[in-house]
Amino acid sequence: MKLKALFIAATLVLGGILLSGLDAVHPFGVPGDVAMDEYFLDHAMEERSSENVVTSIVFDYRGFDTLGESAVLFTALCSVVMLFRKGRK
Amino acid sequence: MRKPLSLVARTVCDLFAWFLIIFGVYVIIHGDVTPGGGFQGGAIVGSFMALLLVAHGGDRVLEWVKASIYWIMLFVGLMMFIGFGLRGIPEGAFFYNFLAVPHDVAKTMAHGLIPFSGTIGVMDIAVGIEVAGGLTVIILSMFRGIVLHDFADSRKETGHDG
Amino acid sequence: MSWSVHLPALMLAVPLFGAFSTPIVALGGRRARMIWSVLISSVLLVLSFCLLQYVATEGTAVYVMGGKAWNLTLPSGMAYPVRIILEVDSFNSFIAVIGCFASLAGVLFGLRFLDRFSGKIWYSALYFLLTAGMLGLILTGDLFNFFVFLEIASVSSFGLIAYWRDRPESIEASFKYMLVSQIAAMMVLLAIGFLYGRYNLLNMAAVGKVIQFGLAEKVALVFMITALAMKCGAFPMHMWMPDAYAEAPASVTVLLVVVSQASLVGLCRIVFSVFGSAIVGDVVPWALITLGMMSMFFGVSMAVVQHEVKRLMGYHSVSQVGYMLMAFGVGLLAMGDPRQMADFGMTSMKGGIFHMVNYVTYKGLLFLVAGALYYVTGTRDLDKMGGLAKRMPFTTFMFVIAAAAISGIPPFNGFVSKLLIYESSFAVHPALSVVALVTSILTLASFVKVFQTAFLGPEKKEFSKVKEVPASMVLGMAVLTVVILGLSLFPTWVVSHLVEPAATALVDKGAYIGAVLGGGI
Amino acid sequence: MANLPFVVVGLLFLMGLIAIIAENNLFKIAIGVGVMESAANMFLVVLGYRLKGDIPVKFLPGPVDVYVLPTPQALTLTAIVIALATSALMLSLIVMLYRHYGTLDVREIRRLRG
Repeated sequence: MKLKALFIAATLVLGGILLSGLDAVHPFGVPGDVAMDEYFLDHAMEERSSENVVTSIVFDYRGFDTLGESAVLFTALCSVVMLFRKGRK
Repeated sequence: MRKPLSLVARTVCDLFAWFLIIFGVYVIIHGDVTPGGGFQGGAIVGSFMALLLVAHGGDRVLEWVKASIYWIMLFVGLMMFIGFGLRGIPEGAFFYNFLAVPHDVAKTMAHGLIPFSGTIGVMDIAVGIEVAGGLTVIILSMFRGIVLHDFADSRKETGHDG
Repeated sequence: MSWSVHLPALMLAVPLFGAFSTPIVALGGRRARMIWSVLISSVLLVLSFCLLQYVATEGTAVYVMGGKAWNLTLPSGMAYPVRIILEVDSFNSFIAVIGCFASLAGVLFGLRFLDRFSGKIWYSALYFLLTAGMLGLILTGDLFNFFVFLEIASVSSFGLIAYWRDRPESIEASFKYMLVSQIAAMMVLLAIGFLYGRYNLLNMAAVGKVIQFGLAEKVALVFMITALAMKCGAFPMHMWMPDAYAEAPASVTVLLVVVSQASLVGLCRIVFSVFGSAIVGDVVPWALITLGMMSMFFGVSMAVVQHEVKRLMGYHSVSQVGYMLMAFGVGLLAMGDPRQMADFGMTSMKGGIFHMVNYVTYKGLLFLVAGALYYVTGTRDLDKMGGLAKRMPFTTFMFVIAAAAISGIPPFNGFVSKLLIYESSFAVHPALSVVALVTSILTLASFVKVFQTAFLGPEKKEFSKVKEVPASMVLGMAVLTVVILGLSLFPTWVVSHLVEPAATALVDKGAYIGAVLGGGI
Repeated sequence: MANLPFVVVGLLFLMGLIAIIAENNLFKIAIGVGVMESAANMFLVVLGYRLKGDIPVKFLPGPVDVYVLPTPQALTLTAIVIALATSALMLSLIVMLYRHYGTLDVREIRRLRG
């Protein structure tokens, strides 16, 4: 029981650090620098002629993340199928 | 979990499930034009199998469904996706969008025509197929895992010391 | 010249493509699957050697994913990169080569090791995804991409630890590791969110250039260090490591060792290349040093009392990770002024990097030997084993090399890197090197105990019919033994040609940024 | 309280973390992990908001001058699929743990291992 209390205390300390840091990022609704996102908003239509800027980021500007992401999905699939395999094969 | 629901639920589910797929495919295909995309559309199509499992009870669905279709969908989607990625290497870097219509050409096209957005649209559909097949396979094997609880023979694999 | 330009991308595309196509190739039967997995891991090893050679000649290799040209880091009219950039300097490529060696050893060992079990198609698919995740962790230069590959490596290791699903312990070990790993991954995501919120940049080099040490960056650093220390099994959250390493099949544990080192590489990359000189004050270095010392001491003190072979080696892993954390803490401490840096900072960085490489080789070999014992005797408990030396000559020979290397006996590579760490930590404070020496002696004591009980001693009657492990398993172990001997017989060449440039590349933040942003700071 | 959303994200993350540690039932731990993951996703989305910003799709009717930042939404898309994958695997492990130990209580499972 003592270990669990220790862990909860550690979590509260971590939470305090987190909350203090969260205020310091930037006031809500007013992001500091927006250079990268302005580039995406301006050039998504012009270079890649796709209206949905988010999709153009997901599949073209940061397409390698999406490859990693479908790899994560494939990993979870292989693990689940391996976990529930029929046994003797 | 394995007993089918009442007649009303089953008929409503039969009717609704197919419209679900149509909506899912719409979201996948219009990924680069309207908010949506491969993953969201694939998840919608993936929920088709979950709906059937709940409504019709597991045993009848497991006999009815052929899992190989979803495995083929999974691998077709994956291979298309990584294939288009690798196909970009000769032109530019690894994930280069070699099919995109450059802006000056897009201007000359007839007004109102949405120019082809290159590999974004194609990868969108590939990921949609892959996620739809993958989620269905996950749901089916998790369901088979719960049912597996009762298979007596496969409980213990030989070869363990424990 | 043209194809070797795409090396960083191929290093990640080949394992991912191999993993996606393994179930398709496996339709052709058991032999097709085996040939395919050996082919993929050997191609990967060759690619990593070419990458090492390419980086040695061309300097830091930068690869832009999806750009018109592979080196077009800055799109027109932008001061900072927009796409995902893989950045490989001599530090990354050296660790990637060792990672590919461990992956090849695990594949060769796993061919016959899992004969009695089913589900080997998914096992080999997950194995290559774990390799891809490990290589992605090492090679990437983008913060969010680092998180994605951290997740690939974690999810595939959950599945692989739970491979023997009929053993209750392995399912529980996998679940315990999953909890710790998910908390760590979400803390990494929060830290990346902090850095993105402040600077709207996701590229490590670009963030490294504009970073000031404000409150949000401090919190991001705290979160990143605690999360990655959790992932590589440092002291406070190390409970999952002995369980996960003991319950997973031996050929998976070899890769788990490398994945924990890959998250340590990520920790170094963020501490040295992103924060680097921005860290003011002694709090962070001393935190790393105390973390390392506690891991060292508690790890080895728990290890001496263990009875199970693999749990004993799991606790040794915790203490060995402590060595590296201490070495990098000392390096960071000396980062401030160049005189201290030249005096002991560089030696501790060289010691840390060389020890990271040695740790992967001999710890992987130890786990393979434990797997061979399990394959032959069917049990992991030391008390039941005895007198196996006569029947298993190759395995005994390799165990002696690995045990000598881990306890730092002079001719072997473990001694070289530990000596570098003793020297540098002594200059900071004598107590550090005393703790390191005590840990090394306790390691030696526990491995002599393992050697005496398992290999020497009277011949047990139930193990009379025991014969040597199949050839492919011995070949798998031989790969790692050759690497250990290679590192031990030519220490001066290895330190001057491989470890020295790696240490300078890691410490020199300006070169790291210059490679991406072009033209230095 | 200009950035109230950030405080909400912090509290949600803390609740998830405490749920993981303090709970004894396996399913509640899985829910705690899910809450923590959605808190991290929400943190990314909240970072990208701009006052009176519109969704970043270009051909929308009506005049639009300020767009919401698109990159956090792309990152959140990836993080959501990762959260899906980990929760699928976690629930499968819980099914297997229940099959082996017959209980969902973490205390029983830890005591059996000793």
